[in-house]
Amino acid sequence: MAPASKLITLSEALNRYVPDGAEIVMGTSLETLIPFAAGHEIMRQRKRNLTLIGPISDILFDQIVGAGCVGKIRAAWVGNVITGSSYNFRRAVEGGDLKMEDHSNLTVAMALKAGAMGVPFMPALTGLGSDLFKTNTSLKKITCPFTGKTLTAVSAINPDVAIIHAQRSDEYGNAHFWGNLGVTSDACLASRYIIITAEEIVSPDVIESDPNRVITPGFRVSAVVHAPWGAHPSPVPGYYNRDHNAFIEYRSNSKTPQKFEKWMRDWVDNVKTSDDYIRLLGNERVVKLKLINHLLSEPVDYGY
Amino acid sequence: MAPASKLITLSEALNRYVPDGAEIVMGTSLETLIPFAAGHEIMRQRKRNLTLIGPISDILFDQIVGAGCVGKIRAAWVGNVITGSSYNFRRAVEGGDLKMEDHSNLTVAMALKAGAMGVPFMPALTGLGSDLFKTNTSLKKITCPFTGKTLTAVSAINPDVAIIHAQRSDEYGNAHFWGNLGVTSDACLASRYIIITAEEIVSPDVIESDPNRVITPGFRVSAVVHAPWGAHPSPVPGYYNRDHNAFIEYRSNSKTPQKFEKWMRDWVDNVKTSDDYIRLLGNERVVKLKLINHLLSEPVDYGY
Amino acid sequence: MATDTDCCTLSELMVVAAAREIADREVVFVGMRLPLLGFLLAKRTHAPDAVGIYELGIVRDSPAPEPILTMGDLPNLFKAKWLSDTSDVMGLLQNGTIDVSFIGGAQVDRFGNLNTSYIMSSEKLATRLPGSGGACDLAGLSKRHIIIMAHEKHRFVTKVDYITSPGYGNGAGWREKAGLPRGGPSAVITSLGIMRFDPVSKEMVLVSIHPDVTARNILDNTGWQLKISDMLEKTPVPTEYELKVLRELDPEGYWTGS
Amino acid sequence: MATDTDCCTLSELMVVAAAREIADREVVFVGMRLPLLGFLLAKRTHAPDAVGIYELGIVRDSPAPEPILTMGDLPNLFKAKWLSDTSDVMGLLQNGTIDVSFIGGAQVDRFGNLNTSYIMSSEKLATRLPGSGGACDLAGLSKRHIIIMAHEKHRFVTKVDYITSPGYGNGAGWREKAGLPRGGPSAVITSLGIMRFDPVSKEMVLVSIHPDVTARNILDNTGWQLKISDMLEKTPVPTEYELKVLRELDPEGYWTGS
Repeated sequence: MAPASKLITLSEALNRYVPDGAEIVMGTSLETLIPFAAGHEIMRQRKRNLTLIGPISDILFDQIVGAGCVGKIRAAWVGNVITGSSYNFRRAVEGGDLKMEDHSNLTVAMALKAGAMGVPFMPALTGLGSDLFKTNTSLKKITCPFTGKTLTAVSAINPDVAIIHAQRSDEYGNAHFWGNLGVTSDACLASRYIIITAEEIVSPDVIESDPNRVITPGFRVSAVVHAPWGAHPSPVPGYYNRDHNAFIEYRSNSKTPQKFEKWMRDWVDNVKTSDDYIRLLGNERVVKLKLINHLLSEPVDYGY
Repeated sequence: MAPASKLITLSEALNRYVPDGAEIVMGTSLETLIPFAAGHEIMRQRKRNLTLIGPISDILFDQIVGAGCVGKIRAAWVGNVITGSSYNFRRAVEGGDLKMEDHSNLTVAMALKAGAMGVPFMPALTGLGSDLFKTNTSLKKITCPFTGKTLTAVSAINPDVAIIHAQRSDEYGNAHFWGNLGVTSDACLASRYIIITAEEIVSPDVIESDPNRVITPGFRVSAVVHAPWGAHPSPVPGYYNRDHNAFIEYRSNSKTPQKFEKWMRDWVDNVKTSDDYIRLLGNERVVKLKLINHLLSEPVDYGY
Repeated sequence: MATDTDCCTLSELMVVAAAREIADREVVFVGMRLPLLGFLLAKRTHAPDAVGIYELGIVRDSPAPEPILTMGDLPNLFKAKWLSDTSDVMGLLQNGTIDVSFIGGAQVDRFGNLNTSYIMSSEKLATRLPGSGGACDLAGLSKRHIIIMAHEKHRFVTKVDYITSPGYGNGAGWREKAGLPRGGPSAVITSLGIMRFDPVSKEMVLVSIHPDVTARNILDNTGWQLKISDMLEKTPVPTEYELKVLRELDPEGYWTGS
Repeated sequence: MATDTDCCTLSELMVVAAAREIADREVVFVGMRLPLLGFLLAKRTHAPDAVGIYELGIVRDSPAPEPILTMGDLPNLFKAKWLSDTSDVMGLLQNGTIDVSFIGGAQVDRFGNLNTSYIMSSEKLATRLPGSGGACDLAGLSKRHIIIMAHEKHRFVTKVDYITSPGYGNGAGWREKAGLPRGGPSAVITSLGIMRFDPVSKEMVLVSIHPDVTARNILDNTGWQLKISDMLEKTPVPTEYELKVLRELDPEGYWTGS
């Protein structure tokens, strides 16, 4: 009675669960664990007319926009966390090629929580007095039935797919996720399909030794992909630090459409596997990003 | 710049943070980690006119009701999980001495989530078609501003105090909590004061080695109490199993007010400290309840 | 009246009937007491890949390693697939992920409405019961739910005193009008037989009679003129294997003893 | 125009001014870039017991063990007091637990409304900026917030093109009418000086001028007739100790270099 393995390749996972026009939530823990490898596969597959959802995305959304895959973004912030504005995104919005639904971090979190909880909206106090209401039709003002006060109602978001990069997963989709959690849990529960990309594939025993560390129930997960260094250049707690230089370099490599094209050829299209990517990074960079100061969690006992 | 310790005695904690008339949430992980020791101190201090809040309480609420401390209960279920109805509660409601606000587990969870999120209500699909609306004025029917459908609005609950039994805490209120989590996190964040009773007081190093395991931020905690066996007879993951016999015995020990009086004298009023309680339990029982089959969590690395 | 039969106790018969309501791979919101055993039995027999969800914040897809009396027992947490918040698992229920759930009842009416809160006697409160727990949530939000209870005339009433857990209200269309997104009771397993609901009128219909019980017994113990199916069956007795497993799950007969 | 002074860079001056807005024991919602450094500096100097909340889901009360460029850097997770969900920490913000927060801005108006979304030019979109992130939340829900930005005429406008993060709207009473539960900007720290808000009219008032800057410079770089306080001060330069700590926090001068 062994259940079926969900372990497939990145290419197969995105072929199967991300059709053109899909609504995808990714980058759910904000600055950490951003699924860059999966994002790059989306670019390689030349998906079209996607809707990207997330609180902030650091530079990943900018890259997918640059590849021409995106029709709409529902997010709080799109840019480069340490350098500011991002160029593909600016060009696309300013040129009228990209629809934007403007959120705040709290409204994205509430939209996904509504999706996860199976209710059509969540109330919030944020956004009042702002112009988000002008550029986001999924926000409405309502009157509280108990207090009579004005509230923001945030419409539920139920993405087609959540793409989550986790530290370790078994082949059935039970994945350990640690560090800051962002909106990851709600994003998974709100989505129809969940794709897990993981630094390591481990035995179910490892995962079962700590069920509180599991990010979403495995029976809800559709595909598991082994993707070492799959969140580079964002940091992965337990595995590697943030590669600041990659973010600084990307800024100049995306300044013009021509420069971006070259960057995409080198770092996306010419990369077929995790091994290719790690080779391209180079040993020196890889070694420099690895953890030096370790801090292991004190065990807890789940016995009886 | 060492912060002030919050470690005080159980008696002091309840004297300071639970005045007569207070609204208290407890039993937040439902069947596990129920703060019996704190509940018994409430009884010893002969608090009056309390409001008890929780999803289900197993027999703890029945005991506090029996001691005459309670004016109102806001809960989904009050009874004895393995034997059914509980007698003090029945007597009090049937005699008109106890007000009841009838919830479901989901409406309690949403009321506390609204409290935690700082919004006056949360929407839900539950309760519709039920008579909960007749015996719970904190539920109202509303129309969804996006879909036009009927929803249940659950009014926020912001208790005066959350009493949480945790496995281990440092003296500053940073506590590790594991197993099923129930409504514990939201109950803490919704409450004005938080009292942690813990099986063990540990050094901050232990807690800092695993910040994902912390149940609520320590700066929000008012008091920390060392209370070994403080959740008996409910189970504590990592420490001891459920004492089924205690629940079965309590059923007959609470059948009449006279029997309950005797039970309370023996198990509450004559017990002053954790040591008294453990002595009363007896070595044989204590040994039998301890974990035999251990399962330690696989460590994770929080380094850099 | 039904009693224990040659082969098994009445409780064993009911638990086995409950287990058979679960199909393999279904996602089951497991309640307390008899339903808990029914789920564990189904997992060990015909539904090995069923997933169990517990309102405490537990998801597991393997049986607990040791007999448990209630869902919060530590063996039920051991090697769970997910330990989380009540609101997370209630979200799974509310968003339509749960195929089937089980509810015990104190009072039920012809449309499967359940009361576990207040029993009235000439307009005055006679008995305060424990209340909903998760039952109201399960009855409203599962794709279907199954009621398990003792079959006695004072429990099977024309109209319940208080709707803790909605069934079909006053008949067809009522749930939709109330705003419930899905679901309704699909079976009532009692100490005498099994009832289902007419797909059009939503009224309870007797479909199966336990060993040594007659239709007359059941009508005498039901507070309204209970409809009887044209295809009335005998409730099949547990197989030897089912009984063997069940007795491993409840070795002391706490739940299923006579 | 202000430039780096003898003692320090302009960015260092701004970060030190930001740090001084934090009182000890306050709960601070820390933003990205300069405010992040300001918080870390305050912790290491006059506000050792301040608690930092980060929208990623981080609470910490000790400085990170190593310089960090952004809040998601792993040293900022190391020995954190709490690692949790964004909605949990946003709940702390929404329920009134946050004393002070910091926001960067691209365009601000006389009532402290901020735009980090759309810059228009003759009714057409000229520049798309990154958007709110958590800024709209912080501006709406902290007990007070502090704005940090470059002081240039095209950024200091009579009316912002888009309100990403509400200040005082069009003046007294506006926030209350909008339904905001509390808060408003308490200071604007720029590359030229420090502004606060008139307690009655809620209009921005110049209160402090950086070294080597004149009131004339500031008025010339402000798109409306900026009010000047009767008690106009000179912004105090950083102490040696503040500078020493700051240079440990940003050793390569990524944020605070000239």
